Amino acid sequence: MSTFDPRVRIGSLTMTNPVGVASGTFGYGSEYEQLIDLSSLGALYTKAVTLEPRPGNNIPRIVETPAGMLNSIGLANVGSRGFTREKYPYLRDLPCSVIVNLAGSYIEDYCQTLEYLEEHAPLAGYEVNLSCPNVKCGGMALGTDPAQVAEVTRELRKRTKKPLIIKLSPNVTDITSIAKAAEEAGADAVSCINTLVGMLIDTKHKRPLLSTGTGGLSGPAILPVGLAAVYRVSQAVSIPVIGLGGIMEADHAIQYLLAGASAIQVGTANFVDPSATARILEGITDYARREGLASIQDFHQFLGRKAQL
Amino acid sequence: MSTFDPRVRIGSLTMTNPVGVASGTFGYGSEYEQLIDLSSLGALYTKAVTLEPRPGNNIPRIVETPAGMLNSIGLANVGSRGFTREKYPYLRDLPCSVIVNLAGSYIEDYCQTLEYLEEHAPLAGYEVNLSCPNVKCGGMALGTDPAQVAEVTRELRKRTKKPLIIKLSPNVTDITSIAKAAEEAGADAVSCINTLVGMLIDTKHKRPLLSTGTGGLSGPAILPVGLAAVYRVSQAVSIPVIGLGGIMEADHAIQYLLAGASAIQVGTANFVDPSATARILEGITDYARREGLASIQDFHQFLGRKAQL
Amino acid sequence: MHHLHATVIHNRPAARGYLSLRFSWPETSPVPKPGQFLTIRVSDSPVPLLRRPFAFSDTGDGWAEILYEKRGTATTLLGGLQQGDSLDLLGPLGNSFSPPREHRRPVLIGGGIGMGPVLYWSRILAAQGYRPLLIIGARDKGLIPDLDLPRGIDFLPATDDGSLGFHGTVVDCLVNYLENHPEAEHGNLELYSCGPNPMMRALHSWSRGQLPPAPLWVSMEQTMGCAVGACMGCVVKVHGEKPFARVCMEGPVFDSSLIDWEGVGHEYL
Amino acid sequence: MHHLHATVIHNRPAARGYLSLRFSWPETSPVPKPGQFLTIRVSDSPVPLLRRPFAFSDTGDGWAEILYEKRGTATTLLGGLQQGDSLDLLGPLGNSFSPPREHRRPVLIGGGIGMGPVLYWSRILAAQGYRPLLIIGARDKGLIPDLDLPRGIDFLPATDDGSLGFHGTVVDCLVNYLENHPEAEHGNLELYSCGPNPMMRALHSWSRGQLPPAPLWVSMEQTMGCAVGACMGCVVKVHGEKPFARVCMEGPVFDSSLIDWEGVGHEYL
Ligand SMILES: Cc1cc2nc3c(=O)[nH]c(=O)nc-3n(C[C@H](O)[C@H](O)[C@H](O)COP(=O)(O)OP(=O)(O)OC[C@H]3O[C@@H](n4cnc5c(N)ncnc54)[C@H](O)[C@@H]3O)c2cc1C
Ligand SMILES: Cc1cc2nc3c(=O)[nH]c(=O)nc-3n(C[C@H](O)[C@H](O)[C@H](O)COP(=O)(O)OP(=O)(O)OC[C@H]3O[C@@H](n4cnc5c(N)ncnc54)[C@H](O)[C@@H]3O)c2cc1C
Ligand SMILES: Cc1cc2nc3c(=O)[nH]c(=O)nc-3n(C[C@H](O)[C@H](O)[C@H](O)COP(=O)(O)O)c2cc1C
Ligand SMILES: Cc1cc2nc3c(=O)[nH]c(=O)nc-3n(C[C@H](O)[C@H](O)[C@H](O)COP(=O)(O)O)c2cc1C
Ligand code: FES
Ligand code: FES
Repeated sequence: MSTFDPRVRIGSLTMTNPVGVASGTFGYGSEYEQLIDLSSLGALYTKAVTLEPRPGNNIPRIVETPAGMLNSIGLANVGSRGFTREKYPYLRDLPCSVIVNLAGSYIEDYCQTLEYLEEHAPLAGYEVNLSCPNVKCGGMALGTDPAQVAEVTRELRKRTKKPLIIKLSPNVTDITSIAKAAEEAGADAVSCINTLVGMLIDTKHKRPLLSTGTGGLSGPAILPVGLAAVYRVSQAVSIPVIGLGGIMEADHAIQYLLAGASAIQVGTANFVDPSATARILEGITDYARREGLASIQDFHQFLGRKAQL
Repeated sequence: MSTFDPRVRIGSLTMTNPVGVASGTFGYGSEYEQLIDLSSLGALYTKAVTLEPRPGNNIPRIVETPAGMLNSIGLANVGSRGFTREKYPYLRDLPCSVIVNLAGSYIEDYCQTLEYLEEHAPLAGYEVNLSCPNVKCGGMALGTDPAQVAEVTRELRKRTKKPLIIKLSPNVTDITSIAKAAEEAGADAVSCINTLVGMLIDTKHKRPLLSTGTGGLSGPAILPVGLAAVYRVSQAVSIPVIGLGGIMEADHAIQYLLAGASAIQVGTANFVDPSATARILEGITDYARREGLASIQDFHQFLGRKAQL
Repeated sequence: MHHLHATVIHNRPAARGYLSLRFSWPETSPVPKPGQFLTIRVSDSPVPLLRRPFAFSDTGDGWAEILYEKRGTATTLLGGLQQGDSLDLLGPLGNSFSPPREHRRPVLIGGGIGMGPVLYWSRILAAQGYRPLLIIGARDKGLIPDLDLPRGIDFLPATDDGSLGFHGTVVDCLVNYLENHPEAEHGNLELYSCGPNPMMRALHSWSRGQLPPAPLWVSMEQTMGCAVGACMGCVVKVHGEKPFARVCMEGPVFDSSLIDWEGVGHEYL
Repeated sequence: MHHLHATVIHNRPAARGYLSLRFSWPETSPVPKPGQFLTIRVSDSPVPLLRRPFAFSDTGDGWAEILYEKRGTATTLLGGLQQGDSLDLLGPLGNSFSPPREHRRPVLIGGGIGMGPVLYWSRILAAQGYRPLLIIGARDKGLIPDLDLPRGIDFLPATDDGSLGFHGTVVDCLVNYLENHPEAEHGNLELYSCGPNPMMRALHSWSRGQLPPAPLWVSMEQTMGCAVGACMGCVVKVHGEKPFARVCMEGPVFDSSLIDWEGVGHEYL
């Protein structure tokens, strides 16, 4: 059994290990403090923070699908000031890297939110959610156009030296063009994937099962879609790729690392098994030792990841 | 219990009922003749036919995913001449509508294949697969660009009066723009969705589980994605929409009809349960009678399908 | 809140379509309070994926119990569990019923699978010396379990077809009771309810129409993602400065006047 | 080929990790031939999704049997079946072993889960008056079932660790047998094999090196979609004008010289 260094560098930040928890599935950490050891997380990505508070979408907001779930939470959050007041004091003291997930409708929103948080609630870095399929205005279009992705990235880059991670939507024709736009505009990493657009219909009541009609599909059903995205993006950019989508088991996470990811996020699986992250980290570590992989980079030699800088 | 007319009109063709079998999952019919009553099918969509024979991709070509499967068959088929010689005599005499699924790499291929079949192997209509994710050259780009979709549709429209169905890929940013392009260029219907790009990795051997790396994801896992696509497309075009993706049960098919589809196709479910089509047709009929829906159009009143011509 | 693996003690029919599942509950875990719930991961397979929430219907020495209805995939799988099988549980979750104020008389009204928590609450209240009135509504008598209730509970079944107890809805049953028991004045009651939204809504409307209106506590349901307050999935519409409240955190028990009954909509119950 | 619902007659351990599943097989369905297979839908759930293929290992009056290994999701679920349970089957599928030509002596070589079809074939051959030589290879003796073979079969187990029978591979076992039985000349044999690809490939290479080479039939495996020839999913690389042949239609039994052994690759066996 060889030794394995699980650390991951994203921009100026070193995460203690590659296993993070995905935005929107882990609240602001406190919700899970009784269930898992938060210091074992490589990173905690908060629920999206928007400039102003948002109530979120109407109910119902969740429905199960074959091996997955649809959600239309709709960025329900307390807003940047509420975040600073209510969530920041707790998050600041957490023994793991905390990345704030930013959302908004216009580029301006993102900039203002980031500026506000840089000043009032500085944490380890930012993940920029340009791709939430559950918000009508702006959000969707933003993340699907390379030029706009480049612009928002450039603007945010001007405003922070902290790790800036652009979160990619799978609901695009060519995810690699978006990833490249983010890289060229100065992103430190990209994360993919966000949820797929999906829908289910209640045939009894003849209406969608989500109040918003369509929603975001997550969970094991999308594992192959996330892997294909990470594989392609990893061959297109040389900044780190953070992989997610459907990870339930260590084997899934290892697939992402082999596909080119430098770190992974566990989303829906937190709902199903709150101890998923611990299990997954242990599985990755065992695998690396067994296979003689000394670092996360070593996972990338098999499937031709574009060389990292 | 009211009466229900299950017939569906696509262009000049009347299908006896809305339940068809999806291209690539039902061969050329003969493979299933011992298992189901082919006269009970609304339509049989053949495996893709290309101008020249194609061997298909290397093995392995199939792998199971959570509630789905990936395939990279790669348009393996006997070509237009082989089709005419070996498959046509059987298909011609079948007691159900037979739609030939056309594939190729360039617009020219599609035109030549259609011309050849119009002359030598005339069947009920054509479904144009512009969107197979398993063919490297051309195919992918073709189906993702509205201008090219319009062009291929226009060219094929010139060459046939038979129903022309454009099959849409879900791997695009805006499926409605593709559907509209097809409609404006003269398509009689669109069918959606084809498979999603997906991948799985064999962590033991550190390589993709499909020879081609990525492949096409089908099965229940993609049900919500297909439904969202059909719902959106149905609100964008007024030609009939044929829905597919993950249909295993009558309830799934009914969801598609409510979402705006005029007919549906059963794909992967044929592998799982060869009698799925019969079960599904029965379920649709029972539902229509119970709910007092007299025709397929009646399914469209609840979720705001764009009015049909 | 603990994530634990319990062992099935029994899993047996309680009424038509209802089963009672009793399982070990460790001393080291907090004792579940009436109104609280747990979530169960019913299988290791990705289908069904999400944990399913169930309210506690009773607890005892080293055990706890839920009463559930076979409805879909997960509850059908639950129905197959046998003594000795292992159960993946998360709980106790959510808030709980609070004792009646000012020595009001507790009136507990349950319908369908909402029976569990009010049964549990009636036992606890009886043990604390209250004399709860317990009304359980159902379509017919086959849907009302044989309840081995302790003394001190006034139990009134109400069936839609009159096959057991009062012939009519739970609201009519309560009205009828009050008419026949003039001493039990509305102003002296505290109402607790769990059941289908339409039932609780009817109870709320009726209760608001009384003078003075008695406090009514309702235990709400909503499809859940995390059940620990993280996902914002399980909300119900409420009056007040925030438009939504989470069933898993602020609930499941709410003051009925907080609930926006127009916005409850979703008739999954 | 029928789609039918059979009933489990027994499902019991046959060796370490192997089980034998016997089920009803209707008179009205074609009698499965050695080499043929069926597919089973192991659950109604979407996970596992695809039907799983298994070769017949025996048949009898109103029943048929498979021998299987618990490998993953589907086979683990199969392991839970009990007498009286219902089975969703599709079969018999594929081609079958053909009798030896020119009175050649049949030599049957099985390894791992490839045992099933050669066992069945050996019984049929013995019943037809042949004297098959049956070689079963395994890592150790725990992996070789107790075979209740009829008379007329020369059975040679071969284990990697020598814990039962010949100490070595099935090829070495065969070579050794031929050395000790000069009357059994290579030119007078017809070989049939089912097992891991590397084993069959080694057998093929060895056999091609003999003069004259004996015919070798191999039963191939490949992940299947439809199992009825429709999806083109289950192909193997072959020599000849078409580059691929379907295991479910042109196979599973192939003339080993038709197989492109370089292209078999995939080590899932
Ligand atoms: C706080 C709370 C307490 C509950 N207590 C009980 C109880 O004591 N006994 C009992 O029988 N049931 C209870 N339920 C409801 C129970 O969770 C559902 O019956 C169960 O999840 C259905 O799962 P299924 O797979 O069998 O059905 P499904 O096939 O998933 O669905 C059947 C119906 O149940 C609803 N449902 C599905 N998932 C959920 C979910 N996660 N949360 C709520 N509803 C859902 C669906 O909308 C659907 O109409 C409670 C729910 C909540 C939120
Ligand atoms: C013609 C044929 C005959 C077979 N006969 C037998 C038999 O007699 N006894 C027996 O134990 N097994 C037999 N197999 C293999 C058997 O189908 C697999 O072991 C089974 O599908 C594994 O399912 P699982 O869900 O338990 O494993 P999984 O978790 O799906 O996978 C375990 C392994 O089995 C392989 N596998 C998965 N699905 C298939 C599939 N559809 N076809 C082939 N391999 C697959 C995978 O590559 C993987 O390495 C046969 C396969 C074929 C093609
Ligand atoms: C309930 C829920 C809420 C989510 N909210 C957010 C969010 O606020 N911001 C964001 O970037 N992604 C959000 N996501 C997407 C997840 O972070 C993740 O990208 C997606 O769920 C895929 O991963 P999974 O399959 O592991 O869940 C949310 C997902 C779920 C299920
Ligand atoms: C094995 C396989 C082969 C396929 N081949 C074709 C094809 O040749 N042409 C085509 O248009 N679609 C093809 N498809 C896509 C299906 O027709 C269908 O669009 C897709 O599988 C989604 O439906 P499903 O989830 O019901 O299977 C194929 C699908 C599978 C699984
Ligand atoms: S279920 Fe996630 S917040 Fe309540
Ligand atoms: S499994 Fe479909 S062709 Fe063989």
